[in-house]
Parts: sequence; C-alpha cells; structure tokens
Amino acid sequence: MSALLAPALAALAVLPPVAAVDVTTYGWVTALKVAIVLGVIPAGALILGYVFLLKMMSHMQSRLGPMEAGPHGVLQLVADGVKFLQKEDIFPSRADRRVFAAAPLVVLMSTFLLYVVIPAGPRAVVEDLDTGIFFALAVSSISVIGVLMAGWASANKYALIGALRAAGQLIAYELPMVLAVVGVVIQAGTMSLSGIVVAQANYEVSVFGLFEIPKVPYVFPQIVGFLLFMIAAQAELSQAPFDMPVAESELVAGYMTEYSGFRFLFFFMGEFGSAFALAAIAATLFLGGWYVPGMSMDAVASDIIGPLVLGGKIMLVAFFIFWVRFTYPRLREDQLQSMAWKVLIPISLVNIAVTGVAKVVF
Amino acid sequence: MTVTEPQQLAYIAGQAAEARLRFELETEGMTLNIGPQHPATHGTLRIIVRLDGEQVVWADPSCGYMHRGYEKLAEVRKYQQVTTLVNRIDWLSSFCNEVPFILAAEQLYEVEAPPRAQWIRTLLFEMGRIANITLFLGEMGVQLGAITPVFYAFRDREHVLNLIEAATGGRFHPNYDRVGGLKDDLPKGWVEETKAVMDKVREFCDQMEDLLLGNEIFERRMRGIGVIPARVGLGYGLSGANIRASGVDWDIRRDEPSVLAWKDCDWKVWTHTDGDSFARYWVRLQETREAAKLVDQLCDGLPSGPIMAKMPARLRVPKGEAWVHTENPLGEMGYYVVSDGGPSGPFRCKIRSASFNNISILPWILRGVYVPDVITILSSLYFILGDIDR
Amino acid sequence: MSDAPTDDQTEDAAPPPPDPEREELVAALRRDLGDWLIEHVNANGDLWVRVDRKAWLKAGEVLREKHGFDYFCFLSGIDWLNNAELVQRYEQVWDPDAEAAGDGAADEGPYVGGRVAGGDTRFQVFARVYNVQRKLGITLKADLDDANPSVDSWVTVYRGADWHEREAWEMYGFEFAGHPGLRHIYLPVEFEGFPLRKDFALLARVVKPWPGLVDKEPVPGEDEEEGAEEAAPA
Amino acid sequence: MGLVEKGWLPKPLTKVLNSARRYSVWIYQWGLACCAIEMGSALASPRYDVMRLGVIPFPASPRQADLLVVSGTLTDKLAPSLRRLYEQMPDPKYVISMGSCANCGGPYWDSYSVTKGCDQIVPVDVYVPGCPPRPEALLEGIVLLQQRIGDEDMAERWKGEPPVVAGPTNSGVVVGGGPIA
Repeated sequence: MSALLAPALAALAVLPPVAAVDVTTYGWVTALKVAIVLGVIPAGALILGYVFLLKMMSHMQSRLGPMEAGPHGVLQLVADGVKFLQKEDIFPSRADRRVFAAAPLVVLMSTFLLYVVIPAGPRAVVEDLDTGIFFALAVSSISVIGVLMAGWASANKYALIGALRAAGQLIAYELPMVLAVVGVVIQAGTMSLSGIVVAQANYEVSVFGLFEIPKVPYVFPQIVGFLLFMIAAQAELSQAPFDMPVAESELVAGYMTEYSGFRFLFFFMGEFGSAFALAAIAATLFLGGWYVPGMSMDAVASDIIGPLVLGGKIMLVAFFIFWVRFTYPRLREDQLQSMAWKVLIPISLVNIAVTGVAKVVF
Repeated sequence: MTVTEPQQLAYIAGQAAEARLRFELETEGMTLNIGPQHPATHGTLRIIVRLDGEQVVWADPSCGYMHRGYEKLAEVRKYQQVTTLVNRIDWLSSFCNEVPFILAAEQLYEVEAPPRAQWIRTLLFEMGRIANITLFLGEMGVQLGAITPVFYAFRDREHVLNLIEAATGGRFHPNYDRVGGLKDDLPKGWVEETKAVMDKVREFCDQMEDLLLGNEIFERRMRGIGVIPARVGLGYGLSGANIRASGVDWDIRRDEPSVLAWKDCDWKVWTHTDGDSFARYWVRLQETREAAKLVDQLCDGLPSGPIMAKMPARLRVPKGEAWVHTENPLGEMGYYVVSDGGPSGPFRCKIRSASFNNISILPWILRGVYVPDVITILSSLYFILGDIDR
Repeated sequence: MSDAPTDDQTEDAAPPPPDPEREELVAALRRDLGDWLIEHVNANGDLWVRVDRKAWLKAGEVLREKHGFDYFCFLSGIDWLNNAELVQRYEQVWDPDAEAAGDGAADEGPYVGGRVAGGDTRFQVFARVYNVQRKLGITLKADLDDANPSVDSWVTVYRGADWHEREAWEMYGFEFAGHPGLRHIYLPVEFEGFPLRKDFALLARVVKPWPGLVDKEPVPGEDEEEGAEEAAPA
Repeated sequence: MGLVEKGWLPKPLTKVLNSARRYSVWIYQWGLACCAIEMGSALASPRYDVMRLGVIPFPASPRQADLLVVSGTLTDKLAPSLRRLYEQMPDPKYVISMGSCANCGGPYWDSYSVTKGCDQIVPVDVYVPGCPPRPEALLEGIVLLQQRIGDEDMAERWKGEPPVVAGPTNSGVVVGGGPIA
C-alpha cells in the first residue's frame, strides 16, 4: 500500500499552508484529485463487494450473509482487508518473483487509471480528456497484461490456463465493446465523457414529428449498443457467464491461484474496482451520467448532487451485472469466442451503420 | 434399447480418439492433475489428464483416496454392526445403502420383515433418493458456474432430512434397519408432514427446471456432451439414471421381484434417448418427481401391523450366499453376502456400488473433450466418493 | 421372539420349482462350454454357474455375444480359507452363548464349506452379469489355483472389468492374464499384502483388540477427568 | 510488516488485528467424506449459513484460505496431500478436525487404509465430535475458533515457534500446536 500512498504524500508535500486556502491553485486541485481517486476506488470496491457480493447474493440465495462484523456485517470487507494484510506473503518456489510481485499492481493500476476520466459533475472530474472514452477503453485493457503476468509468473498450470483464457476473452470482447461505444460517440459527436453527458442532456427525440421528448438518455436510441456494452463489460470483468478465467470448478481460482495475502487483495480490489468503473462508464454513456433532468448544467450544486446521482446509476448498472453473475452458468471457452466473433461483432457493426445513417438522415 | 444418432456419433468419435491416441499422438502436451483436492471432484477423486491445448488426449482417473476397506471391515463385524458401516458408503442417501444389505441378511437368516416394515423401508428409501438427487440437481449448476441453485437444493433438502431424522433418529446416517424389521415405528403426525414436504420437493423440481433446464447456456453446455452409447455403457456397468439416459429401459425397482413395496405403487420409469449430460440431468429430475409421487402413495397406503418379525431363536446364521440389489439413487447397489454358518458376521461381503462402475467409463468418455466439458461430464455422471472407493 | 421354532427345515423341504428360463440358459451354456461347466445352482430366483478357470473368458464371451448379457455388474474374489484363529480373535466377548453351543465356529476342513457353487480350492473368482432385456442375472464362479491364482482377463469382453480386475488383483493378488495394466487402484503404491485375504490381519485389532460390550465394564477414571477439566485454565 | 514479525505491537492494535482475523475466516472449499455434506449444509443451507459469522466459503485455492476443515475420513493415501495442502496455506492458518473419522478414525478404527486422526498430519485447533457432526456442531466449533483467534497473542503466534500444546480448556477446545511457517 505504501507504494500507492507515495504520490498522495508527495502531492501533499508541495501544498501551500492550510491558512491560504485557495482551492483553485494547482497544488490543491491535484491533491484533491489524488485523494478522490485513491479514496473512491477502495470505497467503490467495498460498496460493491458488500452490497452485491455479500448481501445481495446471500439474500437471493435465501440467506442472510455476514451479520457479525459490524451492524449487518458492514465491516466484513474491512475485516477481510485487514486480515489479508496480516497474511503470509507466499512466493511459489518456481515463480518468477519480480513479475509475480508486479502483476497485481499492473491490474490495480489499470483500474486506477479508469477513474481519471469519469465525470461526476460539471467540474467534478479528475481530468476531462477530449478523448476520454478512448482513453478509458485503452487503459481498461492494460489489466490483461497484469493477468497474463500473474498466470505466467505463478508457475502453475491452472494459473497459466486461466491467464490465457483471460487474454483470449478480453481480446475477443474488447472489440464489441469499442464498437458499441462507437455508436454513442457518433450520436454525441464527441469522445469526451463530459461531452457525452452534455449531449444526452440536450438530446431530444421527436416522435414522427408530432411531439418531442426532451432529455432522453442514450439507452433508448442506443439500446442495442447498451446491451452489447453490458455483455462485453460482463466478459471484460470476468463475471459469469464469462468467468472462465477464474472458473472455480475448472481452474481452481484461475490466474489468482497462487496469490495470497495482500497481493490477492489487490486482485480482489481490482476486480470490484473495475466493476465500479465500468458501471460508471456505462452509466455515463447510456444513462445520462451525473445529469438528471431538471438540474442546472453549471450550478455548483451539480457538483455535489452529481456524484450521488452517478452513484445511484452505478448501483443500478452493477445490480444487473451481479444479478446475471449469480444466476447464469458459464459458457465454454469456444462458445464464448464464437459468440463474440459471430454474433456480437456483426451486430455492433450493423448498429454503427444504422446509427451513422440515422445521424445523417435526421 | 435403440441406438440413436448422437450415440452412434459419439461412438465413432471415441474410436477416432483412440486411433489418434495410438497412431498419431506426438504433440507437445501438458499433463494436468485434477485433484485430489479440486473443487470439481466432489471430494477426493483425482484425474490425471493429458492436454493438447484445452483438449483432453487421455484421462486416467485415480481413485482410492477415500478407500476405507468396507469389505474387510464387514468381515469382522456382526450383521447388525455392518448396517452402521454401510450407511456411510453413499452418504447422501444412507438409508438406501442399508436396505439391500439388510435384505440380504434376512435372506440368510431366513426371516422376512412384516409388511409395514417393508413399506416404511420403501418410503424412507425414496426419501433418501430425494435427499440425494436434489443435491445433484443444484450441484450441477455450481459446476457449470451458476452458484445459486445449490443453495436452494440445500434449503429444500433440509426438510427431507428433518423428516428422516424424526423417523429414524439420525439425520444423516439413520441405521434404522434391523434384521427382521425396523428399530422403531414412525412418530405421530409424520405422514401428514411428509406429504406437505413432498409439495415443497415438487416445487423445487419446478424451480430447477426454470433456473437450469430452461437456461440456454446450461443447455448449450450440456447437450451433446459426454454421449454414452447404450452398449458401451452397459459394458462398463453403468446403471441407474446414467444408463436410462441412454435409452435402456431398466429399473430394478420395477423389473425385479422384491419384498419392498414398489410393486404396489403406480409410477413411471423415465428414459431418454440422447445419452448426453443433459439427458442424465433430465432423467434425474424426473426421477425426483417420481420419488415424490411414490412417497405420497406410500404414505397413503401404509399398512398397519408390527414392524418387527419374529426372529428364530438361533444364534448362527445358516450357511449360504445371498445377492440382493436395489435401484439406488446413484445406480445399482448390491451386496453379495456369504455366510459360513458361524456366529460371527458375514464371511464375505462384496459391495457392488454404483459409482465405481459409473466412473470407470471416464477414460473412454473423456478422450477428445475440452477441459470445461470434463467438469460437465464428471458432474453429470454423478458419483459420490464413498460409493466409488468404499 | 424366544418361542419361535427353528422352522428352516420346513422351508427347505419345499424348494421352489426350478425356473425354466434359467434352466434353458444353463443348457445353452453347457452346449458351448461342455465339461467346463462344472456345476450350477438355480435357487431363490437366481442362478449360479461354476465353470472351469480355463473357460472363464469363453463363458464371458458366450454370455455377452450369444445370450445378450450386456451389463457387467461386478467381478471380485472370495478367499475360502478357514482362518478360525483369526476369527476367534475378532470375536471376543460379543457372543458368549455361541461358545457354549459347542459345535464351534470353525468347520473341520481347511476351507469353509457349505457354499453355493463352491469349489475345492481356496480362491474363487466370481462375477455377475445381467441381461437387461430379459431381466436375467447370472453369477459366474471359477476356482483358482492355490499357489498361483491366475485367470484370463475379461477386459476384452466387458470393458468395465478393467477396474474390477485391478481391485481383485490388489485385494487378493489374483493375476489376470491379458489385463492391460494391473496397477494399484485403491491403496497407495507402497502398500504390502492383500487386504481381503483371510490371513491378512487388521493391525488395529491385533494390537488393541475390541473390548467387546463396554456397557459391562465400569467407566474408568470418571472422577479424574472431571477434576482435570476443572483444573484447566479458563 | 516489520513490526508484526518482531511481535511487538501495542495492545489496541493487536485487538484490531485479531478481530479482523476473527471476523474474516475464509474457509477452504474442500470436502472429504460424509462430513463434507454437513459442512456444505453449514455453508450453504439457509438455516445454518456460516457466512453470518464472517466465515466465507469463497476460496477454491488454499493460498487464499485461513481455515481448513478436515471434514471426513483421512486415508493413508490422502495424508500426504493433506500435509501439502496445509503447507500451501498462508500463515496464520487454522484447522478444524470435523467428525470422528478426522478426530480418531471413527468407525474405521480397525481399517487397514485409514489414518486414525488427522492430528498426526497437521496441527488441529478445534475438534468437532460426531459422526457426522450436525451443522450446528460445526458452527459451535467455528465460534470457539473465533474466540480463540480473538484472544490470540500475536507475539506468540508470529515468533515462528510452535505454541506449547495445552490441555483441554474450559471451553472444550483442545489447543493444538505445530510448526508455523
């Protein structure tokens, strides 16, 4: 953890004294951003893990789930985290030690970078890149390198098979995901995530020219794209029905098989952190992001209400992700590949074409 | 016994895989050791598979990690003590294990239990079947990645276990049979409660049909996977739902004369012609429903009377050999008991357990399949370690 | 219970009528095997056939190919050794009346008598196959040589016999000629001895015999145990 | 984690660390014999639901597990695997011996192939008697183990020396000892 805290501490060190509070100075803004990113990821992972993995799953299975650690077990994952920090840090004797140690950090880094471009309000965004969605999709693929490193360095056959499956799967599903996003980008005319939110706030649908429905999120015009994006996100996150890389009944724990202690915790955080981030991206692209109809686009209040709205939408998307995860059996690796290449990619190409035509025509 | 096209195709594929093994195999493969502590093996089965990519070139199951030596231990115990032992062979339906043994012992003792005892035996036998197969129905989902069904299975199985406990005193290992009858009669109100629970079991079956059987992914993972042609299956000694799924219409409960009460009930033996994993799952699901039906009928027709026969006043078991087999949840279970006429227990007790034969087909059936299908096939053949290793 | 007469004589006096279907099967088998079919017993709705060990493989082939006995039930062995000494050691105090009854647990001969389709030698291999169409089962037996218990393997006929023969090899030391690989199936490779042979003593019982009915004995050290529990740190 | 290895920690921190381990016991998914089904009931059946106590049955790999429940008969053939499995688990790790077979051989006390007691192979923290124990019994065993974890002296544990084998304590838990890491 100390490696992660270092940039935050460094950022704090260059800050001006507290007395001269000027939140617009570069140092303060940077510190705030670093703190948000460092705080949001563990918090997001904790919330998703607790609400969905522990509680929702248990209730769906007519159980209670954790009850003892804190009221209704809210501290369960905190206890898990503290426990994992105390566990022995095992390196398998034939492991490639450096790569083995670096792999969880690479996965976690990919997750951290995802958060950089997600807007939670008109100004509540770490860095509003012009090519925000492009950046997000690019960095989300970095995690596969970490997974491959983990599988290779573990010197374990299950881990290796799991890592190769993960690589094949992520490559296959990255494509439909990008293509699904292209539809949104065409419609919004921008690749900036903040721009997409604004575009959705201003988007109007006219029904046969009779009457107009204002402020429609893109989930309605881009319903095909939304479904494609959610399926691809499910695969990207290695959740059932696409959880072959970590298929318990086949590959023990896949690429994580040999990881113990806090290194496993990094993977765990990375898994739920990216679930949180991808849900946020889905909410931004298709559900209108931080914007709710009736809210002023530029008010300072939007910067406060916006994150809450976005959080609610994230939970909604994540609910579907985890609902599917706990219900569906998993596909076989070849079925998964054929589904990606033969079904999803053609559909997404057609979707792009239709969107483009519609954009030109209307 | 009709040979369907998928069965024929599977046979050809098997032959091709064998030819490939014999003449072509010179690739760089990887040997993967599944087990003995692997989540898919329901315990401690170990399968050594040679992989070419993700395809299995050959598989060699290695059992014995749960071998406890029942046959030897039965030789140094009394007949009454052996029931305690054989309870633990197939631990999901313990009562079903003791019934054939006690019937064999009764044959040797030359006594016969009164009708009420036989009916209660049949009743609990079918409840054991439900307790066993419900877990299979849920566990199949876990092996394919759907984790929720098994929780429902455990939930609804609990009701059945409660009833078994109420009747026998043992939730898991009843040890309820005695030579010549039963330990106790049923408690008051048990019959009504049982019929209420059977409704829950039927509900559970419907739920599984919705959750798993109707799921496209489940179907795609199961259909055409692990097809067993009937003749090959019989040659390996597959029995129970595994062979009925291949179209062999054979159920010992119906086809063999037995002192138990199946002949007095109206029920149906389900078969399926595909012989694949899906067929095995489907047949077991129907069997659970039939078992619930049987329990209802047995509850209705329960005769009154004593539950223990008059035992002849002799201490020695006459010399002889007896073979009794029944249709257990996992397949045919039989005991070949030899008495030497002495005061001790069985001289020889050969236990023919279903899973041992069911699993012996694995080297044949696993050739050429993918690793995920190994799990599907293993689970759909449905074995219990104690039943393999004894 | 006590007033029940030993009425097994009356039952023996009226044997069930011989089953024509099974008799017919035996006749057909005899046509193929000739003198190698030594003996058959048709009782209790079941059929035992003892063949010469030279005809063991042939009997399996004939049953499967000609008579449709597709289903392989099991294959195993019996050790008929009358190891009275070992048996008595296992008996202990369970059944004192049996000792008083006088005629002894042991038969006179070296091997236990009174078997169905039993032979003259110590080891017997037996198997059961089944015809699922006719719902007919048959138990085949063959006597094996004492010094060199060996018989032809059934693997070529019933593929399921593979594991059963490995088990019989492991448990009894039977050799199966033509078996592709007689390896250990249940026991670790370093295991010594053949557990199901009658002269294989269970070590736990030899070292510490079963105490018998513990109810008859006073429970020792009850007070001491309670004291120890109280003395233990909280 | 230098402080932890030295075994010097302030009391409140020890308390926090202990309770974290106490409420987060990841149990390795591995069943041996009959008891495995009762363990499965305890883990999966809504009536027992061990997850309430923070016992989470996720890990399929021993590397992520804290608790190993030896649930059933241990045979001589399997004993080396059990030892290896135990060694694969990261410290601090705990073992519950569930059922008569794992405790002492149980009904197979005279068998030629059964190990009479898994404590010959691995150090055991809690013994749960029964054949098989009811899920409630396993729950009690787990609660006793959690109490034990809560009261654990970190210094003792992390010194790398085996704790001395104690006699039966008041709670009925027999404290086992054994080499650590």
